[in-house]
Amino acid sequence: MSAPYSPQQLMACVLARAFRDGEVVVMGAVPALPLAACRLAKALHAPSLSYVVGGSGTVNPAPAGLLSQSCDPELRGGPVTLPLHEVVLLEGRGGALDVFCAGGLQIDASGNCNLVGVGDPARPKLRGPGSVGLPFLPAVGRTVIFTLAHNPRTFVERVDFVSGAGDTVALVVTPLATMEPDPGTRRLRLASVHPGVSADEVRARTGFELPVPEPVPETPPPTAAELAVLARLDPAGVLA
Amino acid sequence: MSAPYSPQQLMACVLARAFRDGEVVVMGAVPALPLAACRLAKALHAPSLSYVVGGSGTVNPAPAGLLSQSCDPELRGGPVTLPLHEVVLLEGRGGALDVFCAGGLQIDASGNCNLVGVGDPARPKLRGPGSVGLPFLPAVGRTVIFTLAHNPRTFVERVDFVSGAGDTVALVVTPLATMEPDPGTRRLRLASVHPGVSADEVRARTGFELPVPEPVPETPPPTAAELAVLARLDPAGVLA
Amino acid sequence: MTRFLDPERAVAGLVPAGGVVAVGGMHATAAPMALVRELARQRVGIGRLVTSPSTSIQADLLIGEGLVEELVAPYVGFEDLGLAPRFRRAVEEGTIRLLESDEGGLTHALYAGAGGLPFVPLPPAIGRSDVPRSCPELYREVEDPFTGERCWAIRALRPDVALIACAEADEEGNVAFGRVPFTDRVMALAARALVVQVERLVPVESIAAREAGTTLPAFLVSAVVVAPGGCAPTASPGFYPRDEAALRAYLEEARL
Amino acid sequence: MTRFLDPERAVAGLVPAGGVVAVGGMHATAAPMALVRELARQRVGIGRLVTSPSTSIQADLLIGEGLVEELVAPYVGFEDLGLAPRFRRAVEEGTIRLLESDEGGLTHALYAGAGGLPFVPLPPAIGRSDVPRSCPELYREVEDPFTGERCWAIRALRPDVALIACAEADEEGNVAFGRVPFTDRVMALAARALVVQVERLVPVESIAAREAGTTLPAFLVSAVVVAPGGCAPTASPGFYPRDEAALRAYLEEARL
Repeated sequence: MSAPYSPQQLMACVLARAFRDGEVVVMGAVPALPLAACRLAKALHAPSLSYVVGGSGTVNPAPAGLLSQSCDPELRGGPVTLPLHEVVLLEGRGGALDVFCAGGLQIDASGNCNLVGVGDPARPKLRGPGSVGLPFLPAVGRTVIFTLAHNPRTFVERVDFVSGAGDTVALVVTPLATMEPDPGTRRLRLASVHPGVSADEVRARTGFELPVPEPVPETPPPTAAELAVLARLDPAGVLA
Repeated sequence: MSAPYSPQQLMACVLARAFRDGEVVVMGAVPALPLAACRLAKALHAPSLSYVVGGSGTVNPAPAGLLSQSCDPELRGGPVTLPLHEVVLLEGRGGALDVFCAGGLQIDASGNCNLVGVGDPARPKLRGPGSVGLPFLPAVGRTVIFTLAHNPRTFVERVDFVSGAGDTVALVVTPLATMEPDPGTRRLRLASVHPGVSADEVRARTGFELPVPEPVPETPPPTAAELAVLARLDPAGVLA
Repeated sequence: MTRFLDPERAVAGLVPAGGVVAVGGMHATAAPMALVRELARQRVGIGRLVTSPSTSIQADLLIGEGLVEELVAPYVGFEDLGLAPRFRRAVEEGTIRLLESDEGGLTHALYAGAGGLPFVPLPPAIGRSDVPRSCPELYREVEDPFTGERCWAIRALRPDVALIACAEADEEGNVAFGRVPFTDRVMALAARALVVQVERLVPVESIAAREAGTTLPAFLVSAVVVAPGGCAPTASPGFYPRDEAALRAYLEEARL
Repeated sequence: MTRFLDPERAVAGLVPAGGVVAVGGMHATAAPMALVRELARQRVGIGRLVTSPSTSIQADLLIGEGLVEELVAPYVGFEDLGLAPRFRRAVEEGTIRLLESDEGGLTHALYAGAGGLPFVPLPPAIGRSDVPRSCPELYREVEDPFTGERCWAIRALRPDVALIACAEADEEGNVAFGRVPFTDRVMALAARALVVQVERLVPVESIAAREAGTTLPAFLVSAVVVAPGGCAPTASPGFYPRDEAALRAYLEEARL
């Protein structure tokens, strides 16, 4: 029997489990979910994990709650802050940062992310914020993609604009399921469905042809220990 | 009647008079003399002068005495320190720094400076420290050269290696005289002899053909005000 | 010499009409809003607006006023509060010339501007994205003279003026960031003129007590504008948080 | 994860024989002499020694021991105390391969190494000196793809390991410079491994109280070596000045 949990809490757990001890994780805008995941991993199985929060450059901040702004002054809690300029250097260099947490308005079958917009980039139907740091994705060890929007508009066969290439994508986490690249084709395939979700539902809400393993693994639900840590990290219930 | 003064005190005065209010001066290794000149200028006629001391990046330091090390921890006295990395940027950019105080093992008729060595650079008779920041000289507003060695080995027709090009040289100051470029040919010519020095002596101790104006101006000796400030800045008598 | 000016005189005296203007602050933190609002008030046309790697209301407001001809901004948005409505509309309706760019490219382009480097080659990864090939104005291919390989390069950016917000200035015009610098330092070094908006004046000893690399010398600062509260509705670290209600109100109006 | 090691283990474990080794500190300030002396003691051959823009005993000593095959150092000397005797002799006698370089080029080359940039074009001024054309290993001409003009570029430098001296570390391995950084930050970022020699350990709160950009996170620090007095005879800002008598004694012996 497991306690009740929200889709975002499960996603935080799935992300956390993907981080290994001693690794360095970097995250971008709207950091609440990856921030929760990093702190969860550090609390439970990866005490030497390091994480860098977005534009602020703060390393291992431990604010009183989960923050949704990547440059929130409350992020000062970490022992060290790197000027963003130096984070940019390390992102391009390779070898220093192990995991990049990314997302997109569109995510395609090859794991490419698009933050530029929908439609012809020169005259888009929907203009997104822009590519920010995603073009350097292939220089970082591996990419973990998360999105709260699992629908055919987000998961498309081919993005309208490649902000960040999917070359190093290792995991995609949504409120319904997890995906991973097929080692042979590098196309995304279903890795697990979250408890209560069917593979058919995931396929119906994915805009590209999604290979499904047989049998379909179920994502392990949050453990009591994970939920206890999340409750402590997120007193305001940002992920609830 | 003027008070007694040392050659280096006179040189400090000559340098100081070359700095204009509001300018930014940058100096390199062994900064005692240009440091004295900047502080003297700031005290007397250029209250808004700024100066950056060598590798330390300290701006307007006012230590208790004149220091001979460009990275001396005692240089912290200034209100601001720029990381050397940023000083390097500003040197290359142009427009930010007005005067570069330079020198050399060899200085030639075109104002080129050589800090690399004497003889064939591949197998020099004398190896100097190296070119450091001199290659960026032409990017800074103007160059002021100072040297304590006025002799035919230092002042040569053509340097064996161009560490810093003389394109922007405006003034050369030695213990004997001052030189300036001829606006037409850009070759150095005698500008003034220090009190008690003859033009013939300067020519004899200069290794290139040095045009001499007729009549030869005499360098104005230090004023009582200048000497009073120098005495205050240099209690240990580094310039004495 | 640094001048102490009010926002009106600083903008009138130091921001050339039709020029390249850089505006600092990342997301909704440390945006020099007192200066940005003054740009809007005086209706200063901006030939090219250059922002931090991630910008927000400081760009959206100027775009919404129709003052921005060309934009270099790798991210314009409001994070958890949503997309940037006026930026979005301007791009979708084609009323602005957007130069597609990326965080690393922009940062290195400002580094190049600060250092007198004509351009900067970028890490090979950039070629895997569509950014460089969609903006030949900023990105071109170049042959590495050491390896013979082709790589993407970005052109140096040299703003006519940079507007940034710092915590403090002293009476000589030295300033202290008093916060995470983001990329505002390199933006400041790259610009031909620099206007720094501060929360307060402090004695020179207070600036001198700061560590190396956390302050800027007066000789780089064209003008100091003392504007307490001048970052609002964005946050000013150490002084006040972002004003979420004001930002929501802005967004509501901007979406109309 | 950062390891806490004594100089012997740090050098044995992290400095590869024949590798590219960067040594920080400018002139006679903040040289990591405890590590440098250990390199000499273990007689570690250095394939290429990369220094700060101006270096002193930290390079001269290793050169004098015959350990340095190739050298990238824009200035080796002792300022007011004179030339660097062992460096001078090695160059004059041709027993070292000196790659002529300059302060700006070296700094930008480390920036390139830190950022994954293959090379960096330099300001046009550099072409007026003899430095770039005397070292094709480091400097080559390239065509600016935006203007079509030729300019000099420097190759990225990526040391196998950097050795620097900072004031303090905490038990997690975060370090605080506690001094003017010179170019030691970019040297640290460019290196594949980083060994930081510190004067003392402090609580993590002490590092956290420092301003952004004056510290380095543990994840960049391969090893911390606690070596009180370990910069001597060079200065350790905040701890002790340079030991002029010891430097003079070194020079006297080195000149023999």
